[in-house]
Amino acid sequence: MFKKKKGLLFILLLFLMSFSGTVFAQTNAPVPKIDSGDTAFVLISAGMVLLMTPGLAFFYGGMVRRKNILGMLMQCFIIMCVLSLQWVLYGYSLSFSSGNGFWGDLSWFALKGVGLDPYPTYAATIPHQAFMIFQAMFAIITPALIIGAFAERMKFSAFLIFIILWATFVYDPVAHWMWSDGGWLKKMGALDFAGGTVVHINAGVAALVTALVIGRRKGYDNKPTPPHNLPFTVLGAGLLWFGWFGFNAGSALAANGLAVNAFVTTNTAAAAAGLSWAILEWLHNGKPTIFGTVTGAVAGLVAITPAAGFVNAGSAIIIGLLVSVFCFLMVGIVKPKLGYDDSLDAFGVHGIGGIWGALATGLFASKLVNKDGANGLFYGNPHQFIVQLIAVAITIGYSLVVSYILYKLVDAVFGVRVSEKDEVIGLDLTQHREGAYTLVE
Amino acid sequence: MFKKKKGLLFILLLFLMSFSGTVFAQTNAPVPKIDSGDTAFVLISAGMVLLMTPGLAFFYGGMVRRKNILGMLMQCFIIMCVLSLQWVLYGYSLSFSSGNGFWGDLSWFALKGVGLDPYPTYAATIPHQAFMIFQAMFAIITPALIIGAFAERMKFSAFLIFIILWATFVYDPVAHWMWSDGGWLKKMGALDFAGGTVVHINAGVAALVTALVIGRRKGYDNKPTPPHNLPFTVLGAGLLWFGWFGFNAGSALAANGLAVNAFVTTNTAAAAAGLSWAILEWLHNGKPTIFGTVTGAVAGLVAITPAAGFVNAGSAIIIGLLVSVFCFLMVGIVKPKLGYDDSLDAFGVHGIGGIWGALATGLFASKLVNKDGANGLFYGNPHQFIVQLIAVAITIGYSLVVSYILYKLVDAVFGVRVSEKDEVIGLDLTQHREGAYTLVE
Amino acid sequence: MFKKKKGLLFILLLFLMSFSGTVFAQTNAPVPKIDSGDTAFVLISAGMVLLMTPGLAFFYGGMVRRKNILGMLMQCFIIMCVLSLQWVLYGYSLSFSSGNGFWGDLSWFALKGVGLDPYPTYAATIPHQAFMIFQAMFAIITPALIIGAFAERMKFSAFLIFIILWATFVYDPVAHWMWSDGGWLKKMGALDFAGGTVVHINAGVAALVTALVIGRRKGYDNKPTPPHNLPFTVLGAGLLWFGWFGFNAGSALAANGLAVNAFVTTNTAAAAAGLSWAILEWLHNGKPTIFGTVTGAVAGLVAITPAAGFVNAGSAIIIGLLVSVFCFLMVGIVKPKLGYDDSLDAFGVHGIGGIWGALATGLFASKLVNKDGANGLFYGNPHQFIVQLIAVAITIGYSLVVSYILYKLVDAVFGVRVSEKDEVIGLDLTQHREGAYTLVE
Amino acid sequence: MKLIIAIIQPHKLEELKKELYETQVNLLTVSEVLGHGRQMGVTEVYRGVKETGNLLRKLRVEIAVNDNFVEQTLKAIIKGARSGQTGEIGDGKIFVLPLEECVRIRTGEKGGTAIG
Amino acid sequence: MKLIIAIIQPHKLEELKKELYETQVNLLTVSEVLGHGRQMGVTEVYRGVKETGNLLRKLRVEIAVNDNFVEQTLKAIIKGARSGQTGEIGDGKIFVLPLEECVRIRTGEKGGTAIG
Amino acid sequence: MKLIIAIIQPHKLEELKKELYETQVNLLTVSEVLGHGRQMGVTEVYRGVKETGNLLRKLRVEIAVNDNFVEQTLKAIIKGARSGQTGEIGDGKIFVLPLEECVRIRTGEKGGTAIG
Ligand SMILES: Nc1ncnc2c1ncn2[C@@H]1O[C@H](COP(=O)(O)OP(=O)(O)O)[C@@H](O)[C@H]1O
Ligand SMILES: Nc1ncnc2c1ncn2[C@@H]1O[C@H](COP(=O)(O)OP(=O)(O)O)[C@@H](O)[C@H]1O
Ligand SMILES: Nc1ncnc2c1ncn2[C@@H]1O[C@H](COP(=O)(O)OP(=O)(O)O)[C@@H](O)[C@H]1O
Repeated sequence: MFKKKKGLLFILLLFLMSFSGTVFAQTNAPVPKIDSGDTAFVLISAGMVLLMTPGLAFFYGGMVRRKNILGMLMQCFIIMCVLSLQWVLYGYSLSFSSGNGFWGDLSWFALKGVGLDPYPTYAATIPHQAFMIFQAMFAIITPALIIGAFAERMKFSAFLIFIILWATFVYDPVAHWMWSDGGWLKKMGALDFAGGTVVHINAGVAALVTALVIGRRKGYDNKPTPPHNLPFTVLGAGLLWFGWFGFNAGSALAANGLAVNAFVTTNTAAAAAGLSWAILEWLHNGKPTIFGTVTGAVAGLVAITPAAGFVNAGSAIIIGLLVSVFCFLMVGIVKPKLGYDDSLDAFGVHGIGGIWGALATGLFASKLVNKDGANGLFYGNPHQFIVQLIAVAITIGYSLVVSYILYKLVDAVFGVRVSEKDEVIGLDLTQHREGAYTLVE
Repeated sequence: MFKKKKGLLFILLLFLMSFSGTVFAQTNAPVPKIDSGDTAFVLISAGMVLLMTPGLAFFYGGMVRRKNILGMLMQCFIIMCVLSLQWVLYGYSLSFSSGNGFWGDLSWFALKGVGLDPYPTYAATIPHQAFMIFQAMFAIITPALIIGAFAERMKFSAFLIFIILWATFVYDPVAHWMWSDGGWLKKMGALDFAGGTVVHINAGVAALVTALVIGRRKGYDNKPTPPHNLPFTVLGAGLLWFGWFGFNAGSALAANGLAVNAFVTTNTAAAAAGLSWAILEWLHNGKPTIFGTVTGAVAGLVAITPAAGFVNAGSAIIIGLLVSVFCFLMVGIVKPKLGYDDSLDAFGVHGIGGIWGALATGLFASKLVNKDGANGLFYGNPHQFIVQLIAVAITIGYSLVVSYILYKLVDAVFGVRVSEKDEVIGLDLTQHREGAYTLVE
Repeated sequence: MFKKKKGLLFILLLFLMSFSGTVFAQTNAPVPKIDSGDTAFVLISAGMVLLMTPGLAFFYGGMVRRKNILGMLMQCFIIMCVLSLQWVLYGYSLSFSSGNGFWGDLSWFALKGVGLDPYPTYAATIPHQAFMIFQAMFAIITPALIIGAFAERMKFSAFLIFIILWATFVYDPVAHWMWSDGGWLKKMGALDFAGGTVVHINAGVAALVTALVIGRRKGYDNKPTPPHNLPFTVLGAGLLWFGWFGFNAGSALAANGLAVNAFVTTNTAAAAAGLSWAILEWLHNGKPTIFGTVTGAVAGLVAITPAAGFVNAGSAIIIGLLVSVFCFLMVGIVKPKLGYDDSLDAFGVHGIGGIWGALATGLFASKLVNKDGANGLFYGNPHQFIVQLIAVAITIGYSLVVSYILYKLVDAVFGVRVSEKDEVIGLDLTQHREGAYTLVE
Repeated sequence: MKLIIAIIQPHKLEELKKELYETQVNLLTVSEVLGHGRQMGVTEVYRGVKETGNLLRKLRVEIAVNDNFVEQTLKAIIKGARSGQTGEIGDGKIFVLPLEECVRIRTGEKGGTAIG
Repeated sequence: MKLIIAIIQPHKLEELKKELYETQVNLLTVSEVLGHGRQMGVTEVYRGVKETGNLLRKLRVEIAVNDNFVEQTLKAIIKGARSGQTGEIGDGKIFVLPLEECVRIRTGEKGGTAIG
Repeated sequence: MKLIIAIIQPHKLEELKKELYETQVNLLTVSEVLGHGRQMGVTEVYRGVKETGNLLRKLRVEIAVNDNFVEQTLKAIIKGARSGQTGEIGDGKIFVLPLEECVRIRTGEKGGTAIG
């Protein structure tokens, strides 16, 4: 069976040599001016966004039971691996090359023509590949958000196939609609600064779908199982907050005033939401928790994502304060009532938070903050709110349907859920044959 | 009780809408030149400083007993939330608007007039809001340093009020004196590059005060309780060291030679102090410990903070080597003798380290390093040492008195210390109703 | 014995004052133009590389048994301390000052003449000290890589001496040959973008040597002891991946297209290698593991290090896919057969990965990517492959011999290995008199 | 009085407690243990090398009861800890030890009344 | 010989040890357990949902003693482990089991002399 | 039947298991404990302050056997757990308790047959 492998590698080799060639074409094209400050900013930001996925791994990993943490970490890391490759091979092309209304073509397959000179359509002062790799980090973390929904019970093989399909048929198209040159949602005037719809609604809805179809964990009684290591969850939240500056401010694609505005609103919304959640718990349960506070902070980061470059700090406070109200209701009250098992609240936080954020952008957006943006309802432009509403509805609808289809497909072919016995023993031992901690030494 | 909340939110909404308006004024003001490199540097630095607070949370969290770690993490995170808001609402205005000798006025309330154009008085090449948010991170971590003193026994509600009051009546004024345009300590010629007095002495003294008035932990016998998770402490130290580059180098507010000097001295002092502490332990206890080494490194980072942009690497080594001597004596020998319970040595490290750093700046500062700085005693200017001495004395005195008053005030109204029973059960369960780790699964 | 200390400190003081003086000379030299973007990029990158050492500490620390984790963390942190000082005192001078063919002279002793103006020979747009401190981080992490080989059984004192000697007599010279102006390996045309030979082969070979001479751990039966905390290992891997962007992209010493290329190839190779390792495990053991995946990712980062600025993303994929094959064979099949105890596979991953990376640079390098680079075998220049081969051979040979000599020397004087009893009790208690976790509270 | 020690599968604890409560036995002490029994451990793999970890996570449940409670307690444990109808290898064991004395620290009460 | 098992509040260990030493009993074995007794657990809340964690952290202390030591050992345990004068719910229990044999691994000694 | 409890040095577990298997005893339950015995603990130092941590990590091994197995089991434990020929302080103790009943949860079998 090593033979198999060898053959496979050989084919790859041949194929990739061609790939290698492809960079030729572009590197001696005419060279527009690269700004070192902007390039530094976008590259470091890309690094910070990359760090968010390990951050998410610990944010989620701390919440599950001890026997499943490696499963969570593994799913996040394999996503970093597989989608990094998917992106440079065809994901970026599908998402950002002109192509058709639905998605891009393969003209940028294997980064053909995606070189080190700026591609002004997307960013005039940084190398095209800098924009590409920055976007890659978004393509990585988005599917990773979903895994919170089906935590502790999904077969690794099925998960892997599902994620690749989802990235290709859900993420890439939606990114194309919203962010690519001539994407129709963008044309329609929809605003999404750093991914409220493309990233959070998209992933959140997929999370809801998968949670519903895969079903509840064995013995789930509408209560979260106590997190096996809350400090890990807090660590993850800290890394997420840090990385989110790259996510939102970096989306300005330049180290300018817009980036600063996004940075400030991001921090402000996270703070407001974290505090808001803590207060809600205080009122509702008598005590504020760190688990709630970090959940709120993340919800705030989610909600400000589409708005960061369009609203001011004041609006960021409102967006933050309210997102926790909505998410808290969903996570703490509605979900237990309905009884579905969105295990780590991927929908409750990212779905709900993303929807509120996208709509809030339609309320609070202001040309005073970003003249290339638009005014929202509260700045006298109700139309923008409608547009946002439509963009949200479309993203929800599309992600809902296609995620469902993909899930069913994978389930039919591979079977998505682990056996009850394996679920009881835990994913670490059954899916990966390793244990997270030694019990006796 | 959700009604209450709704009402509250509604009022906030109205209030904040006005806030929203305020950004108008400035965004179409004339635009001085923003430097993308400097802006990138300050923004990323701000992100790195933000990360220091979770870092501190783990640095402290690893030292406490298992039943109290969430309490530490929570205190750090809620500070991130509350003070981020305090800062954009009025903290920045109180600290940096001209105002009077004591503190600023509310002319920048809710960032009114604090826009995306440079404010040359503070930084000519980056948006004013970039300076504001960079400073915000300092306002966040400073109060967080204090919590090490009253760890494992303070009521969360009382803590929260105390911290807000302290930030408003201690941090904001002192920051105003030292860093604001026309602050009288600055006028007097006191040097504090990145916060030796404003941040570390200020917080360290408040720590001493609170430790003394809140009293010893139940069963404290002048010995540190064994840290429940030293790796967490080391992780925190690693994140602190990393973030401190943003803290000190970022304080140059531009990516220039000064920033480089601060970066180099910061790394050098941390290294010298870490090694020095290890050697002291070796001589004194026969073995060097990782706990001691990271404590020393942090002490070194503290000590170099006020000096980073005024001294050279050679001086940084001396400052680093000596700070560990002073802190080690305080933490390892004096404290146990005196028997007060500065539980995690917030004073022993930040107070002592900050004092030494501020004075050392008066010894080693050199115009060769920073022509806008001053020469210290060893460069033929004894006057500078006197000035530093005065600045230190004033900061100590002010923080001592006001921190005491605020503590007493909060204690009178809310009662600061948890019940003995709650202390025994631990803060995680009693203050937050959650547990850090599952014991049996 | 405190007297001893005092005396020692006093001497240091005197000595360092002179040092302090030395900065004089340079700070009023003529000032070439500093680019803020490049400076920001290199400084932040330096910070990211610094963070890699704590990252490595956790990567390794999670793998050892509970009784030895502090030992690993301590070794990494003390290296950060000692080598930071070694570097500013004489390491940088030995490595990068012109000197002779073997290594530099002491003309830059104590940073004499290493100032805040650019030193165009190495980097024309950033302060000389920025280049110096960026390089410092490489000098720190390289020896830290070795400790994985003799984990859980080396005396701390002996370790400390060994590391200082190794840094001085192995790292500094090899860095001089490859990277210094007029270094003979460089002159020979050898390519090493960010340290495949200087860092990874160098450290990897030293690891093999020490593993062989220090001997197997008590009770080692050709099986890895189960990692006591795999999540820590994953956390470390996450921080390493993040920091590696600074390591490789930062090595462009400017925020330009080259940096972007290095950033993209780095991420791509890590991803390909992580996936490749997982697939190998899947084929070979039936299940992919997170331990394997992160090991693969690190191997990929190692392999791309020398190539990052010379090859394109396509080649990065091949380099990544193959490095895992080689390392997997070494770690999973050859090592257990041979039965030597390279406890954490410092050689198996860094040695093998570095060798493959250095050779692969000779295969895939292309002037289309970097016109200042060279073409490799697959771009019609077999000569380059030969050159790489020679550079690899020389590095292996030199590191092998000198590491062995230094080890024997230290062993003769201090005795390198802890007593069997201490090994059984663990390094944390016996070498540092502290415990990582409380068992009962 | 007897001290009953049951080694059970970790995920059976909730069921076990339910069953015990229904028989008025609701005082117990639980700890985590590693067990080696007939059940085969999962082979773990670290860096490509196989490890037969033949020790499995179990829970150790200690219950002190009066003699007249022993029978129903055993029944309850078996009911709660057995996998399915037939049971599975690894379901564990119950050990019954004679208990000479039981003291309630709070009150100093001794014997049968202290047990509950 | 008897094997005495005491389930106590975690924070009482130091006091307990003090008391025991004063009665020349200074060999013991401690482990962490979760206990379910009369004492109510604190209700934990995760993401707004309440969890009645009715299992509480306790320490399990094992002490093997010769018969003539049993009384004073029990006294010492009660003295050290009881909260205040009156004691509190949750202070725990002591179980005394008959111990047939005791062996010191180092020497192979058996019986009463091996116990100390 | 007897319940044998051995407190041993952690690193001796593998050897102990080997010895036990050779005497056909291969069912056991292990847990981590802290022990205070004659052996002196290592003095730990935190931030320059000394801590006499006199509790040491040990493993607690529980083995239920039929009476005719007791002798060889004790021998095996001593052989496997003793350090070197002479043994060292800290090697631990073995306690033998009478075991009245043993039940296999899976099958409900009782007594001697259930033990194995
Ligand atoms: N004789 C014994 N002594 C001590 N512990 C035992 C004994 N027999 C079983 N156990 C414990 O019970 C657990 C389950 O036993 P196992 O043999 O796997 O179940 P089954 O008897 O149903 O096959 C084991 O893992 C071990 O912890
Ligand atoms: N019958 C019993 N069997 C096993 N463990 C018990 C029993 N009774 C009490 N315990 C242990 O003792 C601990 C304290 O008991 P609890 O009932 O809370 O104290 P009190 O008896 O003072 O009310 C419990 O948490 C449990 O671990
Ligand atoms: N009388 C006892 N009761 C409970 N545990 C004991 C007793 N004697 C020894 N132990 C346990 O055995 C361990 C080893 O005992 P120790 O006295 O150190 O060994 P040795 O008897 O060889 O000197 C102790 O750490 C403790 O856990």
